Amino acid sequence: MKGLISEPFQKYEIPGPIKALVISKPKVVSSIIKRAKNPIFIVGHESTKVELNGKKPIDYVIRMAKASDIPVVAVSNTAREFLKRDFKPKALMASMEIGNLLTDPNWSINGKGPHDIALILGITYYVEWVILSGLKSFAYNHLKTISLDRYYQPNANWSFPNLSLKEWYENLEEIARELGVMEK
Amino acid sequence: MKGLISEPFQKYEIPGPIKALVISKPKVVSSIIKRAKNPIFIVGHESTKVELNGKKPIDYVIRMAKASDIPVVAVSNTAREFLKRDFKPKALMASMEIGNLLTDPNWSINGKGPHDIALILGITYYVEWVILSGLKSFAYNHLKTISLDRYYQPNANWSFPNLSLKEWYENLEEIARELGVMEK
Amino acid sequence: MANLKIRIDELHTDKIIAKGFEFRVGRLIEEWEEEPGPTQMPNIASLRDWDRKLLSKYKPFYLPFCELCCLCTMGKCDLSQGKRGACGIDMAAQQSRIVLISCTLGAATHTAHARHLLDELIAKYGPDHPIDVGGASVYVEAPNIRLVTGIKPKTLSDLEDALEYCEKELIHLLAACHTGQEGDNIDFESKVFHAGMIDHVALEICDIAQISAYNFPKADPEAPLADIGISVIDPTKPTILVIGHNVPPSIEIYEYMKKAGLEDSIELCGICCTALDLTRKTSKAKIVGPLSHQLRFIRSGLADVIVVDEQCIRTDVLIEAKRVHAPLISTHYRNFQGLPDRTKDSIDEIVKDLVSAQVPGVALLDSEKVGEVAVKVALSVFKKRQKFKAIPLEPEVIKDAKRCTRCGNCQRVCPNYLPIPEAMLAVANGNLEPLSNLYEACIGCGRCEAYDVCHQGLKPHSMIVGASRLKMEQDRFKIRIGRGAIQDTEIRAVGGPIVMGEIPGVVAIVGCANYPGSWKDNAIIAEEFLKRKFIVTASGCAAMSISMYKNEDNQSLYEAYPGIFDAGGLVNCGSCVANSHISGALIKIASIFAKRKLNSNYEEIADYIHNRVGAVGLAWGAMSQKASSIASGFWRLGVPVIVGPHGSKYRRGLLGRKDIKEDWYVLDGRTGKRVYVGPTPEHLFISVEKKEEAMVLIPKLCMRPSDTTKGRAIKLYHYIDLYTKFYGILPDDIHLFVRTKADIPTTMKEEVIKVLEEKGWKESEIPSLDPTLLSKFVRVKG
Amino acid sequence: MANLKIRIDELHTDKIIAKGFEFRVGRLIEEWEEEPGPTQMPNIASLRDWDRKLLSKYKPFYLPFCELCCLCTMGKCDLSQGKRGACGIDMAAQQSRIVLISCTLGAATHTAHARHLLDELIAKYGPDHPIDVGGASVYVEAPNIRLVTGIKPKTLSDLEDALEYCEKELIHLLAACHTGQEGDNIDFESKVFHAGMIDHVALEICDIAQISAYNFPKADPEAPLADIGISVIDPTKPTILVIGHNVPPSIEIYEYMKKAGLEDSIELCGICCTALDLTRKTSKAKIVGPLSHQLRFIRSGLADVIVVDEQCIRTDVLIEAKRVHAPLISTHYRNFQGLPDRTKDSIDEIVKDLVSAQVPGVALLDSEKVGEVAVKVALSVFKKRQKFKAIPLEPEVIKDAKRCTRCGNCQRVCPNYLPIPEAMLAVANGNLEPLSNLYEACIGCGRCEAYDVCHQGLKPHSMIVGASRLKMEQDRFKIRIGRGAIQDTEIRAVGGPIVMGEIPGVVAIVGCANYPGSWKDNAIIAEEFLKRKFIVTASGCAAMSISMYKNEDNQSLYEAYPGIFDAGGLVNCGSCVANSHISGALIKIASIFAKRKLNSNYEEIADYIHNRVGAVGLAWGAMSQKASSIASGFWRLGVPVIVGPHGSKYRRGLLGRKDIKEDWYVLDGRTGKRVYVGPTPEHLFISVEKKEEAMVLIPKLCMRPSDTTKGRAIKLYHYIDLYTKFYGILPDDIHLFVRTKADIPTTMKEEVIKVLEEKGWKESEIPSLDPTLLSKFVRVKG
Ligand code: SF4
Ligand code: SF4
Ligand code: SF4
Ligand code: SF4
Ligand code: SF4
Ligand code: SF4
Ligand code: SF4
Ligand code: SF4
Repeated sequence: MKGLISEPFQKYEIPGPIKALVISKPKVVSSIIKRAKNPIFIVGHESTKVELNGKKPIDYVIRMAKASDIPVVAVSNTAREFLKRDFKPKALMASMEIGNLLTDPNWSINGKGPHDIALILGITYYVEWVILSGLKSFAYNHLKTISLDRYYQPNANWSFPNLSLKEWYENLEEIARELGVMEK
Repeated sequence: MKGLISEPFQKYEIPGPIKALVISKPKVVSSIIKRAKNPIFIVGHESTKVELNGKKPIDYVIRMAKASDIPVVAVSNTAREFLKRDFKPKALMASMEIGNLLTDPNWSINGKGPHDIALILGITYYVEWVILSGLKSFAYNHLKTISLDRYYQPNANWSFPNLSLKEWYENLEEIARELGVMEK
Repeated sequence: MANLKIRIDELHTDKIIAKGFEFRVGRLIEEWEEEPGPTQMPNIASLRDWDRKLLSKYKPFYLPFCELCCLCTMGKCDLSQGKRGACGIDMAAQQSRIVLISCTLGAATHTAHARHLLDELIAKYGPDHPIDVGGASVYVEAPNIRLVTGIKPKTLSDLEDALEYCEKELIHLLAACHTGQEGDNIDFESKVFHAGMIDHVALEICDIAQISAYNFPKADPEAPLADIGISVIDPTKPTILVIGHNVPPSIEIYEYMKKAGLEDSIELCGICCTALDLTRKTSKAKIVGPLSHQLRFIRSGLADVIVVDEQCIRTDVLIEAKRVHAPLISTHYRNFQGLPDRTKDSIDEIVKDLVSAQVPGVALLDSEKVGEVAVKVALSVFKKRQKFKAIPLEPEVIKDAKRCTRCGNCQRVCPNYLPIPEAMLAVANGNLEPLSNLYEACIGCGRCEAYDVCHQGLKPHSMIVGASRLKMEQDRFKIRIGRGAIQDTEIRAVGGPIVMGEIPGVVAIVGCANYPGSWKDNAIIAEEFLKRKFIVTASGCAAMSISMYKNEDNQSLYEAYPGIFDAGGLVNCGSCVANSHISGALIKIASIFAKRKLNSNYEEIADYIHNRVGAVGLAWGAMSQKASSIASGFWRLGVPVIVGPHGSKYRRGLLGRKDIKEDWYVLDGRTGKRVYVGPTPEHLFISVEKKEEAMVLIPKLCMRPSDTTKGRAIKLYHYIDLYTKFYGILPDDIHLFVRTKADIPTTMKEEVIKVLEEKGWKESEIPSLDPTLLSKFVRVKG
Repeated sequence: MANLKIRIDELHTDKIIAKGFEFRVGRLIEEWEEEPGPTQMPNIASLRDWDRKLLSKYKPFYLPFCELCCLCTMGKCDLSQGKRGACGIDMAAQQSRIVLISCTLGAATHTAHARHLLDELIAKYGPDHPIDVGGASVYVEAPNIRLVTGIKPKTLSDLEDALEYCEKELIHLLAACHTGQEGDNIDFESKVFHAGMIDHVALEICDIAQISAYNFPKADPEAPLADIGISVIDPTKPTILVIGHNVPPSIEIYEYMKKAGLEDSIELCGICCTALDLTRKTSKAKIVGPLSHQLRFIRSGLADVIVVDEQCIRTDVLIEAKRVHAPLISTHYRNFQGLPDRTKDSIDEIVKDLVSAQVPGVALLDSEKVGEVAVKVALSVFKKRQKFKAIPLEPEVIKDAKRCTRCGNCQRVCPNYLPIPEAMLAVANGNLEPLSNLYEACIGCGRCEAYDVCHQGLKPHSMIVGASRLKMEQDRFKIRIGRGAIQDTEIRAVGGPIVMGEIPGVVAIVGCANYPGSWKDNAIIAEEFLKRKFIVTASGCAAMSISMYKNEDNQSLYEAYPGIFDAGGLVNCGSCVANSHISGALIKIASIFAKRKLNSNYEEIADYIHNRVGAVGLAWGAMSQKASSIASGFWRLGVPVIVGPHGSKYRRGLLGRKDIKEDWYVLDGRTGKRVYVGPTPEHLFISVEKKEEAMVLIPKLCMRPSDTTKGRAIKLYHYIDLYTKFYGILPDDIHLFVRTKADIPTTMKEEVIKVLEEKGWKESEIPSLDPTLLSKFVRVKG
């Protein structure tokens, strides 16, 4: 075993032998982002579904994206929530569409060369599971994936374990903070 | 997560959501055996395949069986090795046959009421995997299974993690010792 | 095709001697006015070029639902990250193989259904019973059959040749899935298309046979309305519940009721397609609802007898029936349920055993017997049986909810991860609403109640239903019964407007009830497009779900909209097998309206539909292997299909790349020139997560290269309008769809031109185009 | 069945007008001397009673290979520990459903193969080409077909009706696997048996068609020997390698070679069943070996052209062919491999493109064209191509081995967890032996070489082969070519001794090459039973493996033992489809020897075989879905099948419980009395881990209720002898098999009686018995 792993949130979504490494510390993520050549952020509807202390996960997404200048793809119907916050996603698509594009090593959303890191948050759990599975099998040569969802996504390269809402927020806050302070 | 788990030795033998608890200390096993009403020991050919310091796993089996008076079923072609050691297994069968019998809550090899604990050692890894899977689904109401094999068997209730030969022997030694000193 | 009968009174040959026998030749394919085209009864190889053409534009994106293969004893094999199995297969080929297994399984199910139905109908109505799908208004009675097999069926027995062809091809397809066969994923996908094409032939055989024999509505836009919903069932009457897809036993129940004068004293109701088809036979039948209602309705205890035929039956139906003491009758060897086969026993004996609960159920493979037994048992059982219920009352729900520890296990096994734990908390505090809010989203799968899931022994599904009594009382709607085919005259009327793009599109809302959210989403989507004057067709569980919703005027959409195949019409074709009328209508547009040769001319027709007919399928709750084969029949015709999020588990999308210009050229059939036409339609198969996404995609996927500027402007209008409505922003790909300024919707000129300018759009000349993907359809003059 | 031809010069009916047409009626089932029995063309329901009878004695023990179900979008569902899926299914039903999918897939593969073959043979030899399986010595030419369908085929076209029946039934079976159908595991198992029965009909169609058309050996016990083994291929000649199961393209290669006078200048060799069948046609063909030799032989670079048809082809064959620069010709649409379909192109063009390596391969669906192209390409390529090799030389192996870190990954992905890391260590120290010791145990799956398995980039499989050059040079054996059917006269001769038990048993060693240990184990087992005067029959890969072994006299077993179907005979029936001759021989024992009615009389024949014919199947390396359907055909006949450990992944055993006396009663057909007969045969399907276990089980599972005391004594002798030989102790269940003292083997009297006494055994009276499981076969006199 190469590191800590966890169990799928939907219990029956059992992955193959290789499972996501658990993000043990938020710093893991921020430093991966720091080192990334061209990260991309994919954000779905679950990012707007919960709220704690007046904040939604989408708020952290925006902070992170701004801090590190990461292009955001708003998937499913999340665009409106971004716009409400005066943040214009780079593109709107279906989760399957962006998944498909990411399998192409020659594609990028910003012309800055292939994406090497995809950050994912807020896609329907089981849909994210299969899309990450698609990327795991068809983009493994050029792309690593990080799920920032509340629940363990075994097909990512890195994922949080299953977290309470509060823990999740703490983690997101910490990542956003780390990115905010970093030189860019 | 209810406890520590491990990964299957044959990497692709992925079990369902429920996986064997890892036997963290040999004592776990000896105390389960102590509490068992009618344990049974199923021993296959891998018990005679390796040797370390002049001892084979079958030697530990015999010590344990004798110490706790556990009936032994010798599966596949292991009988000869038992007899060589002057130990007469209670029965000889195919691993699938004993698996099948154990799904019957009314069956026991010794007329002492149903078996509640099955200790398993030495069946071909992938065969043991599916037999434990059969027991997991069709004997879960009355039987718990413990794999004492060198490699993690996720479909058992308890199993060692993947061990080096030396670690395996140490664990077996310790269990045999604990059973030997216990009152019976 | 004609049936030639020859009677020979005495015959000697060198090999046989026979006396007084009669034989029937049912294998002469009568010539139509048309000579057969190039692809009569195509085999796997015949349409491969066409398939590969489509698949080069719509490349599969595989979403392995499992990274292992477990099909043979060399496995399991781990295929992730470039690994190959012990047989040499890679992940892409494996995923496409699984898709092929699924589609073949689906098509086989329809084919077997057709075989069963046809045998039974021929036995009852004779091989010469005429095919009559819509009298004079439906001259092209079997567009799929004619297109694929070249057969123009006149009688029931004529359908047998088409059916044998289906059986043979499916066996070849299944064989291709064996370990050590095909290795190329695109070839697997081509075989998937083949399975889909076969499937639509089988579907058509089913439906035109039953329409003809049972005199179902014959392409009738004014087919009557029927009752649907749990609360339309009168609890004071003996009730027979039928479940499944193969309607003959249910019809025999009705026939026996009629004969016995019991039409009004027994409730005959059904779940899934058998119910839909039964209402096509008699206005006395009622529909409970789609598959998701199975568990809750059985547990309601209203049914006194349960009769199952095949498909979409809960496999634990016997256990559930026992819980409410309702005898079960299995009518099909595909679904014996372990019950004793009493087909040869006397009716009285069987009735006695069922009524006395000697046996919990019987298998009875004779439809007429089923009719009599079911009615007799219902009458007797009703008297002695109180309506046992397996659903808790509200106080019990509240009491139980207090025991919930909010461990989350139920949510974690729920396919829709419904927030049961939170709802339990509310219920414990006396507020039933959050739990009852799950009523429409719960697909009734029962997984949350499985052994060991809830360590407190709670039954979340039952509690949801128990908390929703008020809702269930309002479960009372109207559905237009399945009208069957589309009339030739309707096709003539709409062909032009559709091909020009003036009717913005045909949306087929079909498929099962595995919805990710409320079942009402189907109706909301349908309403949106009815208002926008699309043609909305429906079938199966989706047709039911559409009805289970009231609009502002407290009407179901079937009451609010006409049943015509025209702009703003809501067309319930019928049960799942009626999907063939939807593909059939598209084929008929090419053949009747555009006069393309129909007989055995698949490529040309599909090429026409793909490039010109703005149609799209939506299977929001697609669940089964049948649904996948139905979809693949549309794919081969080049018709895009959208599925809900659970559809991602079909293991792949067929996605276009609008960013790759090279992919979007067609040939102009008149000049042979390659012409860029933009990404129209953009995808062939896609799963989306939210209904808003589906609604935005529908008009977009209705765009076709052949759209006139007026038509394109209309489609663009709906696309942009829905996009901005849901996303609050203009789409960033408008420039790909606007060819000339005339394509711009007039009411949106300003904004659109701004976008176009940003994108550096330049007007291009659109010659009036005869678009085709295949060079063989280029007829350069001179 | 007769082919009635009628010519009509002019015909008017009310529906058609026709001129000068001729039609063929191929659907008149000619009456034989026998009236049809009760089960002509049985459907799923027809033999359910029989199946449930068997299954009540041999209950399934399910071994879930995966605890999930992933068949529909409501899933995945976790079915472990009593849970049910979203469709209501439980683990037992799910496992049996997967078995049914597997067997249906297997049977469909044979059926599709039959369809393809038959179409091709009819096109070439005409529909009236007579069926001739063995001339006058084989009057019962088609025991399976006759038994199941009631058809007595005289010509190729007569086989078509049987084939249509197979296709139709398989579609029904596949449909039963759809989500929401059958819920009862025993009913699924009954359907599995149905698939198996159909499978043997399809197998028989294949083999008797090709025997008849190609003039393969006709039930010839003295069929000649052929060469087998990697080193029989002459590397100095242009070499064509054929792989697969469908022999026509290979035969056309041979025909073209002959025509061109190249019979001796080209090596024509093959892998898998196509190779076996090719040697039945010509002594010029050579066999490389079973499936496990595919990768190593292709990589040896010896083949200049590779021709694949269908089944058991490595799906990465194109990649492997490219590596050694050998052009690939795919001859079947089931296995396009993504290659361009060049069927309609000219031979010269195709040859040019292949020789110039313009394309790595082509699909060519015309066997005659394949013949010419393959030969021409081989000749050209051989000249310019050196024999590229993809196998490392020994020094390279040693050098590479030094880089091994013994991480164990390769072992952990190997199906047989071969101890590669240890062997690498030895090799690094210059000792190749441990690695080369894996040569016979490695099934050549290539998993250890998959992407990312070895972080050092080592290729263990290639290194094993590279370390085994000496062994490969000794890979040179003799095999008796497939003789086809068993003669009626042979049946008459052995029927009595078998039924009496005096020939201790018929052991069928069949199936694939997924061996858990050395491939030689098959030969060792065969030899043991040949020495013991059993009848040993073989087919497919197992028949090959048996040959790849030398006995004490340095002979292959085919050289050492005669090919007769009699005690001590080693009968290679042929390729996989020749398994039908093994089931056929058992059926013929019941029909020819015991004079049971054959026509459509399945139950009685199966009941006879199950209770009286001491036969057992051994599929030590069973891998495929086809193997599972072949096995299930034996199960329905009541014949036990043993598989090796990988066979546990078929997901269940069918195990008897010798400790439950109640299970082992039969009815005496003469008196109707229930008679305890002991656990004979004890199991219907079991997987065992070690060859010794298989060897002990074989004589045990050959015991039958009808054994005479002499026969029982002989069988017991072998059982006890092998048991003590391998386990060093007497079996503890002898008392269950000894009925009277006369049953005790004379040479073992003393020990056995001691055991019997310990067990409190009492002599019981064995009336001369007419054992049957079904009360309908009791014919109480008076
Ligand atoms: S493919 Fe399905 S059944 Fe097979 S291992 Fe994966 S989840 Fe299990
Ligand atoms: S079919 Fe191929 S990939 Fe699947 S288990 Fe068998 S060898 Fe492995
Ligand atoms: S499983 Fe039971 S205890 Fe746990 S959250 Fe659900 S209802 Fe509550
Ligand atoms: S029955 Fe309803 S709540 Fe329960 S698991 Fe199924 S969908 Fe979820
Ligand atoms: S739409 Fe789907 S779920 Fe509904 S009846 Fe048809 S196949 Fe079944
Ligand atoms: S077929 Fe049944 S058990 Fe399998 S995934 Fe679908 S609902 Fe679940
Ligand atoms: S995977 Fe490579 S390094 Fe590891 S043990 Fe095998 S050969 Fe050695
Ligand atoms: S090729 Fe041989 S050594 Fe390698 S994994 Fe397969 S069986 Fe094991």
